[in-house]
Amino acid sequence: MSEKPHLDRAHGQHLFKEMLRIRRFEARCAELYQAQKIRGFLHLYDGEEAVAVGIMQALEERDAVVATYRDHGHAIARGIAMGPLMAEMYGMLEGCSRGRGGSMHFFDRSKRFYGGNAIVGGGLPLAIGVALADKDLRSGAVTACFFGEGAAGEGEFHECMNLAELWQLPVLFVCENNLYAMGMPLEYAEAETDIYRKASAYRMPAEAIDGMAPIAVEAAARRAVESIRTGNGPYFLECRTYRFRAHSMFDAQLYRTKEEVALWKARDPLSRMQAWLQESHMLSSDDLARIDGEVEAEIDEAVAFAEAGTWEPVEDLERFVLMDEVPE
Amino acid sequence: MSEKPHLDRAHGQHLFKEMLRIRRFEARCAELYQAQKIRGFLHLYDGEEAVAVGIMQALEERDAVVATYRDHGHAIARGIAMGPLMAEMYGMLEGCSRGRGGSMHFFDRSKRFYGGNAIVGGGLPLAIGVALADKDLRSGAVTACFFGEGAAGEGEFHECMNLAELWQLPVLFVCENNLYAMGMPLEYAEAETDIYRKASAYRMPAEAIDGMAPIAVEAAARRAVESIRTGNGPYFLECRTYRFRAHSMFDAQLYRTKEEVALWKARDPLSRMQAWLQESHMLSSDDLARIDGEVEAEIDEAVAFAEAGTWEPVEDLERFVLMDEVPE
Amino acid sequence: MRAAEQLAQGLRMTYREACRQAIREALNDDPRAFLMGEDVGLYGGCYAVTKGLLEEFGPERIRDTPLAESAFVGAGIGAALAGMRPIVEIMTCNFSLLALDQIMNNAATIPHMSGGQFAVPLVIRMATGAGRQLAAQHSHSLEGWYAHIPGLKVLAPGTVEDARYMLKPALADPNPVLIFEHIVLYNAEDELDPAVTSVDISSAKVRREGRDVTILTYGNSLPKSLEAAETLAGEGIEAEVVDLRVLRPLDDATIFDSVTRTRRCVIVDEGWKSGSISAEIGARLVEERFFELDAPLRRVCSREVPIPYAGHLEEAALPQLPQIVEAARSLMGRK
Amino acid sequence: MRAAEQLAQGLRMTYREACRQAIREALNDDPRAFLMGEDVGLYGGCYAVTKGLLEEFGPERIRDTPLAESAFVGAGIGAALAGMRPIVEIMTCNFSLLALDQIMNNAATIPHMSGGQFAVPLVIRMATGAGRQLAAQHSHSLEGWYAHIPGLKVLAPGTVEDARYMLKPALADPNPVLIFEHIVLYNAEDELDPAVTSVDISSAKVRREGRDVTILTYGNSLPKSLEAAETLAGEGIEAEVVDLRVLRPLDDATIFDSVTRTRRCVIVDEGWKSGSISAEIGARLVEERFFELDAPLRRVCSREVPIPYAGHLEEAALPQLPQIVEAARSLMGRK
Ligand SMILES: Cc1ncc(C[n+]2csc(CCOP(=O)(O)OP(=O)(O)O)c2C)c(N)n1
Ligand SMILES: Cc1ncc(C[n+]2csc(CCOP(=O)(O)OP(=O)(O)O)c2C)c(N)n1
Ligand SMILES: [Mg+2]
Ligand SMILES: [Mg+2]
Repeated sequence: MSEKPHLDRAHGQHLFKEMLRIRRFEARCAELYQAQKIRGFLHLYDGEEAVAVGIMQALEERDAVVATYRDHGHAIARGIAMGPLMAEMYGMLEGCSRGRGGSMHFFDRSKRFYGGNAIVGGGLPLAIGVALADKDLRSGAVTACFFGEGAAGEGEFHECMNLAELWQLPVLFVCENNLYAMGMPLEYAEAETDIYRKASAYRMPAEAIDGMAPIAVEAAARRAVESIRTGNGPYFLECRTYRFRAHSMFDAQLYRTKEEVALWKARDPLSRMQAWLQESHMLSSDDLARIDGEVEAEIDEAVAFAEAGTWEPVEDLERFVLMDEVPE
Repeated sequence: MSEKPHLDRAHGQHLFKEMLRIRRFEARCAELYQAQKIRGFLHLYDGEEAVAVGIMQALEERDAVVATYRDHGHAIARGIAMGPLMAEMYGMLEGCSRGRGGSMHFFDRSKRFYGGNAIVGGGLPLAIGVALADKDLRSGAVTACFFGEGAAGEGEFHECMNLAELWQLPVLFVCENNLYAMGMPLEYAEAETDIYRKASAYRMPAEAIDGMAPIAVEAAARRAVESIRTGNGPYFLECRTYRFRAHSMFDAQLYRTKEEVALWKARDPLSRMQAWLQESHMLSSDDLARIDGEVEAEIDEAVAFAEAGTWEPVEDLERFVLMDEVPE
Repeated sequence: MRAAEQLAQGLRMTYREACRQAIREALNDDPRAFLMGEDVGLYGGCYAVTKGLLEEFGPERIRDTPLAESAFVGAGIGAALAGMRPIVEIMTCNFSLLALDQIMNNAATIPHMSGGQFAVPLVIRMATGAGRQLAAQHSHSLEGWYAHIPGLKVLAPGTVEDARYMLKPALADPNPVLIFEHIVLYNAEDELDPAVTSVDISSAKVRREGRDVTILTYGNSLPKSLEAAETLAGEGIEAEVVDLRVLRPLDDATIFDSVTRTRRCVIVDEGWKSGSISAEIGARLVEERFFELDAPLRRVCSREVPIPYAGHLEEAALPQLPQIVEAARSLMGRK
Repeated sequence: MRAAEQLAQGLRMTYREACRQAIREALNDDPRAFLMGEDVGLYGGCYAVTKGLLEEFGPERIRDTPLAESAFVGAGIGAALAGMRPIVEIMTCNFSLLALDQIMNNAATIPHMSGGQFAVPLVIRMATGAGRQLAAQHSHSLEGWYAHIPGLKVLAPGTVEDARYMLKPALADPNPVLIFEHIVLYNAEDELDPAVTSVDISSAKVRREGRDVTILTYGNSLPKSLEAAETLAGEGIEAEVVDLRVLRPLDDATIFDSVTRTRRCVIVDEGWKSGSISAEIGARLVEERFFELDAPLRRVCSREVPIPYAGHLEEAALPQLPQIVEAARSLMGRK
């Protein structure tokens, strides 16, 4: 896989469509939450789509992903079918985690998707372990580990950064810095607000990039993955981004101003990408309509799949508390 | 308190004597351990005396200390009487923790000595809290928090460094870098082996100093404490030192060579200080004999105190599991 | 505005408001008291418990912390050692595992290990429990598990009154006190009795008297148990419902007194059955009141599974009304 | 050298050597197995269990870790998810609190929460217990407490044989298995039966038969209980000693079978009494074998204190022979 993204028409449209799939999927989820089809916590990725989409371009099938509770974007961009994702939101047996995980806990073994994790920082040690296994097994695989800037406060962040560099593990750390951890503004949470600078305490290569620009993210991810695969150890990307909506569905957003949100919305990765593709004559209005239609159809299908889902029998409640065997 | 140490005869002898008190106290402890008067874990500070002694010069009565399981040096240099310390080693009621703590858990409320802590890194959050209280109470006090370089691997280190700087707390972090955490050489444990550099990830002022030189330690500590008291927030000192003996009494020292130990012993803070004082005509052989005699007498007395100690009645076993009141 | 607010809401309030009033009172009464935790300030509390308090008390007394559970819980312990009266909020007990070393090895240990030189007058509040489809990592009920640790006191308010009045004595207590607030109860509403201005944090409380069978419970299982008692009453079975509310140290006197009278006992506990607080009570019964029991113990606990997201599975995993009723019935020899 | 060593030591070995042989066997048998933890390599293990293994297997399979319990335990979980068979050593269970979030929220949860897509074939070994005057922060007995967590298996070898043979089935098990090795037992020595080459990690084991009273125990309380049984035999009381050895899931069948025969039960458990594994067993007895019991349960547990350093206080805090004997006697109506 070469280092630079191919900025041709097809790839440009692909990036745009991937982001749109996430945006629309989540918009539908928000509606379904109001309709009480989806329950529990629902954390939307709205505004941050460029990060997941950009990063996933650099990953291959053999690579692994560790995500957070804000995992819709990661799962969709990783290529997990929307039907099982939506069914999971519904709590259906046909969901990607049998309906047991819900929005925060998408899993997919076939995609090496090691779960949305709802403990902030809790996924980092898992990523270290997956990467350690891949290194020991000489698989050449890279583990992309996503987390918010809030996770940088946790001790596990520190422990894992050190282990990864010390043991030269193939991990791509992707910090989604959206400036808030729930209602906690970064500058109230960290003495050093340039998160990527923390990597220097572990001698890990790191950079901060524009997380609202899928091409920039992709380019950085390709560089980083290349470096990791070459055997240079882990790499750290701080993606500067913003969530347009509330932290979860229970959030009055007292901690930020409408003006600030508006400023960031002006940098919406979707509309900017669309405008740029159109200006560059890489996206006609026909293309746009086609993409739009495909995405809507995909989501409708996913919802239909979820609606047609079944409930896991209550008798199976205890199944897999203890496993009978290790799945192959 | 002025910033520079006064290097007059009296102070020079004081520093030397303080280090000697620790060295001899511990030598006696090692004997008493062989004689099974002392049990459990015994971690000697042998070789590291300059650190505790140097740092304590910069502290005032109002200041606080948080130590580790390797706490004999800190306690003695802080001015806790040797009798209760030795009695604690013996497990006697007259010990500084009623014999309940032993070597690893010296406590002294009157000296604001918040304990030897046997969980690596476990004292750091306590230090943050003590400093937070002092800040809120506007007491002007500084908390000196000691820990080994091994503690820098723990997540709590990271969390506490951030909190201290973020909240501008009056904490003096004293990293006793003796190059090993039990048998773990620093370079196998940390991707960045200059521990003081880690402080930059929190924008905390930090320096590495010669931990085998009490005057250098004192000078740095005075600068640091001055800075902290002026309201500049926490300060980080990495004291480079070495333990001459085994980690604890159960340690075959397979992880380091005799040559390495010998090299460091050539830098013994006690013999170097003695030589320097003698060369500078600040320590006559009479002085030396007097100091020696005083120290021996003090230790003999401490041992006698411990030997004359009593056992806490077994009926009191559950006393203080729950407190009846907060001690004033 | 405070007075006005109180007036406006009178003595009818939610469990959430009761928790807030209790914090407000603690901060007003003691200048050494402060609240610290994630999102307690700007955000207003993840369950909106602390809304408005930052404006009222300022950032030094309503202290927002970064995500660093071990450090800020330990900082609460240190501040308590040094003379403050911290109230630390861990957003939910699910995250308290990250701070367990500080809680067990420092808070619970230092007073004893220092030979009584230091006390840890600290309150740690945390949300607990399941029932809102938050899935396995956000649905633990760990209060009974924490009750294993000597040196701690563990409270579990199951009523608006207890939510309102337990904090004050907990903060006045020289020991570390853990208060578990049930997420499903936050919206529970009740009228406070104006005659009551404090509650006792050393005793269990009989919430309903009955002669036939004792139901021991706490937290969000309390309303379920009271409802079960109503159902049972319709069948002529008079259940006594005892709200444990103090899980450590357990109030043996009240528990034993009730069981000795009814001679039959059901324990309802949202903890996973094995090793839950229901286990400890069961063991005490067979040790201390073996000859007073006429029937085996019945326990209605959570199923031993990570609590699933799907509503029907979550419901099946938690103690529910029909099981409580069935358990009590069976002890009376009814089907 | 390996063969020579085995020959030299024959089948007589210490519990420590048994643990080492077990690790060696696991690493020889399965290329996916590796050992990871603090000071397992260069230092040779803080209790000298892993001495020599670094030389034998190299640093990739005997992996020294920095002090970072949460990260390296979590890394063990991740490596297990990704196909390895990690053996993680937490130096002592006292430090395992720092890794509890990973253990409960990830290892114990992911298989179920992922709908069975992922297993966590991981072994976590840790030293446990008191008795060497290591004071409050180094003397916890947490095995019974861990047994509360669904998704885990919890083992506590109390004999050299179990120390030797439990690791293999534990590592072959698709689930996270915690093995608690008692610090006082490391020096215990025994002759291994050449006919035995494996042990069952799903069942308790009757270590001594007796008709009068059942003593349920495990770990370092097992030798004490066997000694107590000898003393009791001298008085004409035949105690049956059952080594629980598997604390989760408990082997109800063996426990109930013994108690049903003897109709009297003493549980000896080094955990703090309230909420220890003895509590769960007591509760099960009063639930399931109420009518088979002729006498109340007696529990001999650790006193509910942070274990003190002073020898006489530590001794007083732990279960001891005279208390076990007295408990059994009292159940037989003797003084
Ligand atoms: C250990 C832990 N503490 C607290 C929480 C509650 N919580 C959930 S999300 C969140 C904010 C995390 O912020 P960040 O890491 O920046 O990710 P973002 O939500 O912004 O994507 C918090 C505090 C948690 N889930 N886990
Ligand atoms: C959390 C924790 N993990 C492991 C240990 C076991 N242990 C005790 S001391 C020690 C080494 C600590 O090294 P360092 O911090 O450098 O201090 P030093 O002993 O060198 O003074 C270890 C691993 C412990 N006490 N606490
Ligand atoms: Mg964020
Ligand atoms: Mg060291």
